[in-house]
Parts: sequence; C-alpha cells; structure tokens
Amino acid sequence: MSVPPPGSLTQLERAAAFDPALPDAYEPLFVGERRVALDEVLTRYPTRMAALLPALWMVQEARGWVSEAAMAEVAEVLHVTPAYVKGVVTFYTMYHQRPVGRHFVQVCTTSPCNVCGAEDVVRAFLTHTGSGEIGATSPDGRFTVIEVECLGACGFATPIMIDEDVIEGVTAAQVPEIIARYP
Amino acid sequence: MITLTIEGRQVSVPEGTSILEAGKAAGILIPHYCYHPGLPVAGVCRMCLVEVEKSPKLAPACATAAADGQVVHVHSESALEARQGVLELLLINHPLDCPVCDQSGECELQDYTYAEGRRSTRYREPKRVNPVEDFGGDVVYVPNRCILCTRCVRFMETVAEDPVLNVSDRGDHALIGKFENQDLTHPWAGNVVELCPVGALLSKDFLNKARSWDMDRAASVCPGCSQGCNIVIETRDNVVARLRPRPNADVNQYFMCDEGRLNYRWLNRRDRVAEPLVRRGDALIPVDWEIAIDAAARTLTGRRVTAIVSPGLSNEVLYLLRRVLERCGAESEGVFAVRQGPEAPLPGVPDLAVRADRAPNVQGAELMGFRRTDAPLDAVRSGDVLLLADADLSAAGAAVVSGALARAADIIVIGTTVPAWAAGAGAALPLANMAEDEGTFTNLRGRVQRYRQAKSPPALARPGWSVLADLLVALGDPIVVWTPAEAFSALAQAHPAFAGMTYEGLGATGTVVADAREPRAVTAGIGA
Amino acid sequence: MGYPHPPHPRETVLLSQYFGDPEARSLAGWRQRGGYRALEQALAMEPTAVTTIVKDSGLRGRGGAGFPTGTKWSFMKPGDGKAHYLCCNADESEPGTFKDREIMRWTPHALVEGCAIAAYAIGAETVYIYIRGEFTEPLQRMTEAVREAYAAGLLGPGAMGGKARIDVRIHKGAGAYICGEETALMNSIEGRRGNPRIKPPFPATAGLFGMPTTINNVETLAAVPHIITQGAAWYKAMCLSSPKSPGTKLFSVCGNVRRPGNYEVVLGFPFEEFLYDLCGGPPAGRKFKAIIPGGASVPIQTMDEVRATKMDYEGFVAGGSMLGSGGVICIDDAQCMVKQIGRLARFFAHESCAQCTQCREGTSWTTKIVERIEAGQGTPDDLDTLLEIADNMTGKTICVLSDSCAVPVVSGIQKFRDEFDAHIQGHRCPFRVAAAAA
Amino acid sequence: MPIGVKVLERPIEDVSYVRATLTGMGLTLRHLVNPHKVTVQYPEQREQLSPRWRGTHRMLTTDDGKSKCVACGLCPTVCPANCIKLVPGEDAQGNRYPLVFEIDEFRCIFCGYCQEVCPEEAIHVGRHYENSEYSRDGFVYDLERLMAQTHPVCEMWDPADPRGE
Repeated sequence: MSVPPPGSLTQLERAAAFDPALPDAYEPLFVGERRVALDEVLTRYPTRMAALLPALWMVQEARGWVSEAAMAEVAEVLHVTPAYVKGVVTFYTMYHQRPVGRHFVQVCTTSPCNVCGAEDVVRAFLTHTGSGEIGATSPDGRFTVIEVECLGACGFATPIMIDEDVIEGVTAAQVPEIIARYP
Repeated sequence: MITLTIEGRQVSVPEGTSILEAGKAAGILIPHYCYHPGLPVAGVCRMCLVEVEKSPKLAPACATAAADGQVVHVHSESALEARQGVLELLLINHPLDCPVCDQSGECELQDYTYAEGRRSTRYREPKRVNPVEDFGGDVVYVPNRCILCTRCVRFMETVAEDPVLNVSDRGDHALIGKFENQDLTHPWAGNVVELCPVGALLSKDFLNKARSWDMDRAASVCPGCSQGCNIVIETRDNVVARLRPRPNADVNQYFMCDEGRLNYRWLNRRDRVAEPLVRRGDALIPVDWEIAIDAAARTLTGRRVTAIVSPGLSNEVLYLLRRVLERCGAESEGVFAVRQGPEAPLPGVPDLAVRADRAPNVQGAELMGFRRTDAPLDAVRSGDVLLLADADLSAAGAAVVSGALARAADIIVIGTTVPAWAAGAGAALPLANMAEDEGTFTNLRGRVQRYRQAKSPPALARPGWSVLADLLVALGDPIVVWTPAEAFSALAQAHPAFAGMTYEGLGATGTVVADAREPRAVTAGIGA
Repeated sequence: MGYPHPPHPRETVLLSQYFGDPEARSLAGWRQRGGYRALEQALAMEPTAVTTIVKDSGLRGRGGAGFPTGTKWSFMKPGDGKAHYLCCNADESEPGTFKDREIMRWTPHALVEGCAIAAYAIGAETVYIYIRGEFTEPLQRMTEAVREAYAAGLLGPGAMGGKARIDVRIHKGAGAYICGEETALMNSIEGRRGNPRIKPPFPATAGLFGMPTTINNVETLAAVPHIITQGAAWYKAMCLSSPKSPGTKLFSVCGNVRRPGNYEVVLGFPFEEFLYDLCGGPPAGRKFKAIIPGGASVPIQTMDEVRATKMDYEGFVAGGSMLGSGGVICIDDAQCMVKQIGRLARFFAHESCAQCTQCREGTSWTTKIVERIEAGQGTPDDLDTLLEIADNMTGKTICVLSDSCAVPVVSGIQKFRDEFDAHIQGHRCPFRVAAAAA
Repeated sequence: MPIGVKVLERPIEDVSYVRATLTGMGLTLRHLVNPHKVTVQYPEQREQLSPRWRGTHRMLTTDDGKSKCVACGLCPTVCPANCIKLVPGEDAQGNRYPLVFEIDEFRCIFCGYCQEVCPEEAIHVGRHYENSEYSRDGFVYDLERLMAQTHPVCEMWDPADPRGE
C-alpha cells in the first residue's frame, strides 16, 4: 500500500479507501465557500442535476479523488440518488474513484502519438517515477501514471498531462527532467 | 389510424404506435430485449432491427414510429443477419451456464438464440468474469449473464421512482451497479426480476427451487391486498413455487409488489384440516361429508348466528354464506375484519399500490352485506352460534377470544384450518384455499376478477361454493349449484351489482360492478 | 498558419491568423485586431438576416458531418415560448484533431463572438460551450474571455446595447470521447452519462433540457464573424474545387510527418501538395504508408489513393474517405499497420458508452482479435470474423461510434492485408522483429 | 360346447408330438458331441458386455470427490419412466447442487436418455447388470450410492462413428 500523500483533506479518508475497517472520517465538502460556489454554478443551469459534473470537479479539486462518501454528499446536495451519481462518475474517465499520487501523469498513447513513440514515454515514466505499473501509485506517493486516450494535442507528440499542466512534445529522454519539476 | 404491412399482413394502428407494437397487433413478434411496454423506450439492445422498405438502414422497431403505407420485413435476410450478429455479440461474454441458471426455459436470450442465433461461436478470447452481487431485497445480480438491456434501471428510475440502480462504467466493462448500502428495498423492486429478460437478476426466494418447465401455471388474482393484481400461480408437484404478475392494463399493468410476490407460503400450509370433523364427546373426529353437513345444519337451523367471515373468500362463497345466514334465525349477522398494513404506491402507474386492506375481497364482503369491524369477536352475542368462515382472528387478544367463546353457545368452523381456540367446535368443514379453488374477487375499485385453480386441495377438503351449496340444501334451500359458474350465476341473478355478469364473460381482466363506488347490501328473499 | 510553424505562403489564414500571438487573447487585443465588429454588425440586423447570410455563404459544419450551418440554424423557431439553446461543441476528442484547441488557446474571443452571433441568429438565450476536461489551458483562456466579455457588457443582459440577452456558460467535460456526439454532449451538460440519444426527436425539436437546441463546432462558430464582416459572397468565392465546399478549413496534421501542426487552406486544396509542400512530407528516409485524412474514424488510405484528392467534403468522399474533422494522421513505412489498427480499435472500445450491443461488445472483441493477430496468435479465419463483426457494427446503432470502429478495421484489412497475413503466417510481428534486429 | 368353441380339424403331422420330440432330442445329441458352448460358468466366468450396454446408473464425480451434477433438471424432464427424483439446492459457495437425487432402478427402463441429455456428463448408465436387493426400497439409489458405484459406464452411440470403430 502506498503512503497517502499529504495535502487534501484527510489522510484517514484516503486510507479508508484501502482499509474499510478504519472509521469513516468523512467531512462534508459543500459547506461555506464551496457551497456558495456550487449555488453560483446552479444558477447557470435550469436543473439541479446539470450541476453534477461541475460539483464532481469541485470534489476532485478539494480531495484529489471522488470517494463514495463524496458521491453520496453530491447526491444529497443535488437531489439525486448516490447510485445515479456513481453511474455518472464511472462513465467519465477523469474522475478518480481511488486515491491517486500527488501528481497524476497522463500520457497520450492513441494512434497519432503512438506512431511517434508514445509508448517509450510511458515506459520512461513508469521507470523513472518508480510506479512500475500503469495506474499504480509510486511507493513515495508522488506519481500515478496512466495511459490516456487522446489529449487532443496530436500535433505535439507526445503530449502529457501532469495534474493541470499539458506538456507538449515530450520524448523519453526528457522524462527525468520533467519528473524533477514535480516534487 | 394508419395502415402498414408487416410480414405481408396489413394492420391498422393508432398514429404514434411503434413498429414493434404494430407487429404485436398483427400477431408478429419482433424479437427484442430492452423494449418493454411498461417502460420508456431505450433502443439499446438493437435486437428489434427490422427492414423497412425504402429506408436505407435497418430500423429499431421499438423506437421507430409506424407510418402509413410502410412495408416492414421482420424476417428478411438483412434483418435476420443483424439479429444473428446481435445474438453472437451478446453471447461472447455470456457464461452459457443454462444448466444452472434459473431463467433457463423462460430466457429470451435462450429462445432467440435457438430461433435465430448462430450454431457456434467464433469467440476465442477469455470471457469477462465478475462476481455475483447481492442487490438486497429479494434480488441477486449475476453480472456475467447480464445483457445490459437496462430494463431494471429504467424500472427503478421511471416506474418505482427510486433510482438505486445504475449502469456503471462503460464499454464492455459496463455493469448494472448500485451504491453501497442502498439496496433494492423498494416495495416494488422485485419486478426487476420479472423484467430481466435473461438470468442476470434472480429472485433469492425462488433461487434453485424449480425449473420453469417443471411448473404448472394458473391465472389468478393476488390475495395479498384489495388492489387485486393479476397474477400467475406457478406450482411444482402441487406446491406453489412462486407468484408472478400477469398483465392487466386496468389494474396492475405488468407489475406486482414484493409483499404479494413473496406471500404464498400459506397456500402450502401443511396444518390444514383435511377431513370433515364433528364433535363426539371431547374430541373432533373425522366423519363423512354428509354427517358433518347434517350436524352443521342441525346446529344452525333456527338459531341466531354470528358469522365471522374472511375477506379472502370468493364472492360466490360469501354470497352463499349470506344465504345461509338468511336461513338461520332472526338477527343473524355476518362481520369481518381486515388485516391492515402500510400502503405503498408504485408511483409510475396510476392507481396502483399495496393497499392498507390486506385482503383480496373486502369490497365483495361489503357488497354481500357483511359488516366490517375491527373487533369481530365483539359481535358475538350471548347464546349465539358462532360460524367461523376461515377468519383469521390471531390479532385479537386471548381475553377477547375466550370472552367470545364463553358467550357463544355453539361453534361451527368452515375453513382451511381449525384454530386451536376453536377446538371446541361442534363441526368443522374443510375448505380448499384460494389456490385450490376457483372463483372471483371484487377489488377495491369494484372490479370482479376470476382466479383459477392452481393445485389440488388436501384429502377431503372441498371448494367453499360446493360445501355451502350442500349446507344450504341441508337447510332446506332449493338451490342447485354444481359448478363454480353456477354459483356465480346464482350470485349474478340475485345481486343487482353483479347483474348481467357471466362467469365466462369476466374474461382474463374482469368486469367492474354496477355503481362501483357504493357497496350495497344484498337484499333478502333470494331463495328463487 | 501552420502553427506551431510560421505560416506557409500557400495557406489562407483566417481563423489561424493570430495563432501564437498572445496579445490576441485579451479583449483589448482582440478589439484592436478587429474583434466584435461582426457582432455589432449582426445585432444591427434581423436575426433571420444573419441566418440568411450564413446560409448564403455555404458554410458547412466543421465538426465532421459537414451539414450546412445556415440550414441548421433555420430549423430553430424562436418565439415559441420555449427556452432555446446553442451548444458549442468544444469536446474535440477525435484523435488526430487539435484545431479547436488552438482556436480557443489563441483567439478565445473569436469563439465568444461567434457564439454570440449564432445565439442572436437562432434566438437562443443561453450558450453552453462544452470543453473537454483535458483542455485545461483552452478552458482557462475561454473562461477568462467570457469573463472579460461579461465585464465589457458584450454578454449578459442587454448584450451589445440591449438588443438581446445572451449568456455564455462554459461546461467542463470529464473525459469521454462520445460526448462529442451532439446528443451525448447534451446529456453530459444535463448531468447525465454521456449516452447518445435516439433520434428523432432531433435537437432542433427537443434537445438540451428538452428544448430546441442547435449544436455547432468551434471552428464553424469562429468562422461566422468573418462571414458577417466580409459577406456571404466573399466566403462563397473562396473555393478551389467543389462549389458546395467553400471557405477555409483548418487541417490538423500529426503522426509521422516533418512539420506537424494546424494548416489553414481554402477547401479544395490538392492533398498531395498539402502533405509535401506545407507539411514537409514524411520524416527523413521514410515514406508515407497510410494516411487517415479526417480523424480516427474515417477510412485509412494509402498514399497512392490520396495523391489526387482535393481537400474538401466531396473530394475526400470521391477518394474513398471522408473529410471528417480535418485531422490528418500520417503513418510512415516503419509502423506496423496491424498494431495501429488495433490501437484505433482499442480507442473506440475504451470510449464506447455501453448502450448498444454491437458497439459495447463489438469494439472490444475487434480489439482483442486485432491485438491477438499483432501478437502473432492470429488465424486465417480471424480476418473474415473481423470483417463480419465490422459489418454487424455498421449502421445498426444509435450513434456512429461503432461504425467508426469498423471503418479503420475494414479499410485496414482491405488495404494492408499483406501485413495481416504476414502476422498470421509468421506467427509474429515483422516490424517488431525488424526493430529488434536494428 | 356351451361357449361355442370351434374345434379345427388339423393334419396329424401338425399335432403329433413325435416329430418335435425327436427334433429336440436330436438337438441335445448334437450339442453333446459339438464342442461349441454358450453356457457361461457364472459367477466364475463373466460375459463380455458391449460398450454400449445400458445398465444401472452411476454418478461421476469431480476431482475433489463431489458429484458433477449441477441439478439442472434435464434428466428428470427427459426420463420417460419418470424414475428420477431431483431437488436442487445451493451449497455454501452458492453453487447449485442436487440436494436429493434418487433413481428408482425398478422403474428405470434403461433408455440412457439421462446420460445423453446431461450437460455436465454427470449421470451415466453403467455396463453392469448384477443387481439384487432384499427389498424394493434397495433399488432406489440415492446420490451417495450412485457416486459410490465403480463399474464402467456406457459409451453412447456416436452418430459420427455408428459402428463404434
């Protein structure tokens, strides 16, 4: 098991995803400022349900991933059922249903990047971050590396996305230097 | 109305009807999985693809409106090929475990594969495997057999309005999912088992109990509450194995509640009274029917009788009971109590709910002039003959019961069981229960519906209408009733609310009584 | 311009004029470059007049289907008491396409302006710009542009001096290719799974939130201001081949090519010259083996097939492929086609929404078979099976994703059968062997 | 003849027993001198049974000693003599298995349909004929007994190899 990275709200909550025996340490998200922000989002749509994707983004920004408890809270706030929220969360690949590393690395390996050697970039990331396996978090909790289907920057092969940053034209040789930028 | 041709047959349907429904009207079944008449159209299984002349692509029959002059081919080469393709794809990840699957024999995947599918698979890759999941309530989910038709999801979302099921994930990993601790506990959730066209959602109660081909089926009416949902009773070796809903657009559409579905074990009770009994000294001993009927008639003749009847008896039995009371002494009366339970509506269907009155023939009992009361035993006056017609009085306290017994001079039991406290009865006449008999119930909206015999009664027990006809004859009534149809026509002739009805004319879906709102009492002087 | 390369003289830069110019991003910078004049002009006209101009210009949807934009707008019937919506499809996720990304990165106000004009023309009060979740920078630029436009009174109540209320909302996607399908996009905005809907009803009757809705691609909307300011005739005259395909189009070029990037040319441009002159041809010492001219879901072509193609809607169809979204994927002779076709199939299998049987099961089965062939485990029957599955997946589902998966497989097997046969007969991938030897 | 039986006149050679007696004695005599023997010295000697012989049943087991039967219910359905009683149940792992599986060998007509229909190749008719019990009940074989049988099983007729070669 990887060491839960610090930062977002509770380490206990992250750990609870791995160990159901731990007590539920969930703290509500949509209170105070975030609730105000959500209410503002709600004004943009004619239905409450439409705020689901933005609300889930808020959850992910705050906690780094979308836990089942968070899904239940979103469901309550938006007057839908948790099962419905889960159905939506599992549809969209960008919502993490498990805790991920401090930095989430997505390497595009779809055809246009693939012909330009994207697989070497993935291998380099897996080796240099030490996570070893796609989807796994490195032992130091720093990186999770995944292959992603098309980042929409095909002309700049290979594009990668670390957290919110898109880095274009990455080659396997540049990987150690890029990793060093993300402590 | 528009007219179209399906497989060479002309059919006229109202505008807006789908090709699939038009096909049904023409007597042509267009194979389908995700379509269900009680649910919104999803159009996802792509099984109902048909060829429509002058249309470039195959059309999904469930989602395509029939148009005037359309010519539809269901079994053309291209349509068959498309459906064969769908079947092959549905089966690539299917475990093909029909021998252990409860749905086997009534599985639409099995049926259509036999009818139209490929003889062998070309799939050589490992199959997708997921563990069986308990969905709570009465439902268990076997994901490997799931074809993702989403009928269950749509039912919970739009009919039960409790969307606890979802489609999780996407691509070929997709599954029906639910949220932890949010189970299928909705009172109508069990319908998803019925809706599932394959063996993915199974009833825990029915699991591994019987094969579909082992069972005998009888059209019936649910005895659980006054809603009167139409059901099918399925029996295996004379034992009721399960109840399933039977469509009736006016009552329950396609659904029945879980309580009704699972409440069938009493139909299989083994502690039944199986022979006519009369008192000899301290004991009730088995005798011939004639002796028991005579004993009962002697006890009743000229005496003041209080009958406590069950609102679960058929209209005919209640009518004959009323006639028995009229043969007895003055001031004889009949009362009944109705077990109560919480009401639970199915939001997506108008006027469908588990009703608070947990008995099938409350309306019928009132129409026959029986008085509804919460304390039926209080009606027993000192010196009365207590006629107990299959009534369940277990809810009354021991003191109330013993008080009533002390007041009653004699007790006659007509029923499926002899309760322990009625052991002092002078005679007990064994009846067949509703699954062993046929007859009619009147539901809370006054709809008179037939139920048919599903199994045979134990030993010498006889249908109520037959026993009471004999009793009436013994009491001097000139009635002639040899069949349940004759019993019903006797009722129809005597009771204005049933006027003009015939037993056969009730059909599969029933007829509403005249002036359904106001229950009216039977008038005296019926002995025609 | 051939961003990230300087513009090539043979390009006609209209939308891409300010790519690489950071000052064009701000409202002030955009106004200096002539921005928002078109909106002003449009608001001075009747909405139907705006629609007529666009219809006359012959502008066609740049998202893939190529439906005439003006005609699409004319389906909307304002004043029926319902809410009307305009959706801008910025969920550019077709592999090989990255033109909308650059429009939003460099000239966000061009899109805001286009949205406002379109909304005015069709009587939509609210515009939703659906930007895919992976586009973090475009999202940030667009959010900033919309904020500026609101602050300057260009949007919101009384936009541009009180003639109409136009609200522009940005909706961030969360990683689903299928949300580029218009009805799936609407479901996604509504907070549902991005499942395509059955048509009919069409969006113009019952779309977003059940209301009449028009959906346009980013590039389409960004072209609208130019048409308004310079006129329909001017736009219609920009045409090199088929008169049905006027105007300029951004082509995204990627893969094994010397100068990948976005190139803006007038439709009807000769494809061979485009590939060799503008994009610099294949990498040194290589040859183009296969070209996918319109994003991942159009038929793969050999270099010989594309040589004579004129780059417009009709030209690509005549050549046996499609213009699609204008994402040109170049594959050189060092690549294993079986592997690339498998990779494309895997993309579609990953992105299938799981509604229709053919797509859910067919895409993943196709992927498994092609990947097995690539691994040297294929049998001669596999190709027939693949073609039959592809046939099953074509034209039978709610949306065209499963057709899109079948397309590269069918065209790939047709055109590169020798490579498939080499894998099957040799029980291994010849390219891997060659790479290992090198 | 009170009930009117008609007595036929038949030729003497048809009704005479002399010829039949002599034929029988001749046969006996021939076997006395002929070395060919059909009598088997049972139980010391056993007849070789055909591989398609259908005798009393046997339930095959898996490697871990459980019956292969999954209680699918096809054999009681197909059985023309209605001699198989099956009650399905569910074990701790959630697998379907026969709670009760009984074959009444007295009622069985040894048609072999049960073996033919079995999707799990569990129930077989056996190459076995030596059955004796002290009571009729003894011929109702329960699952335990069916599983304990060790005799070889019938090889079904194979349409692809009709002569068993």
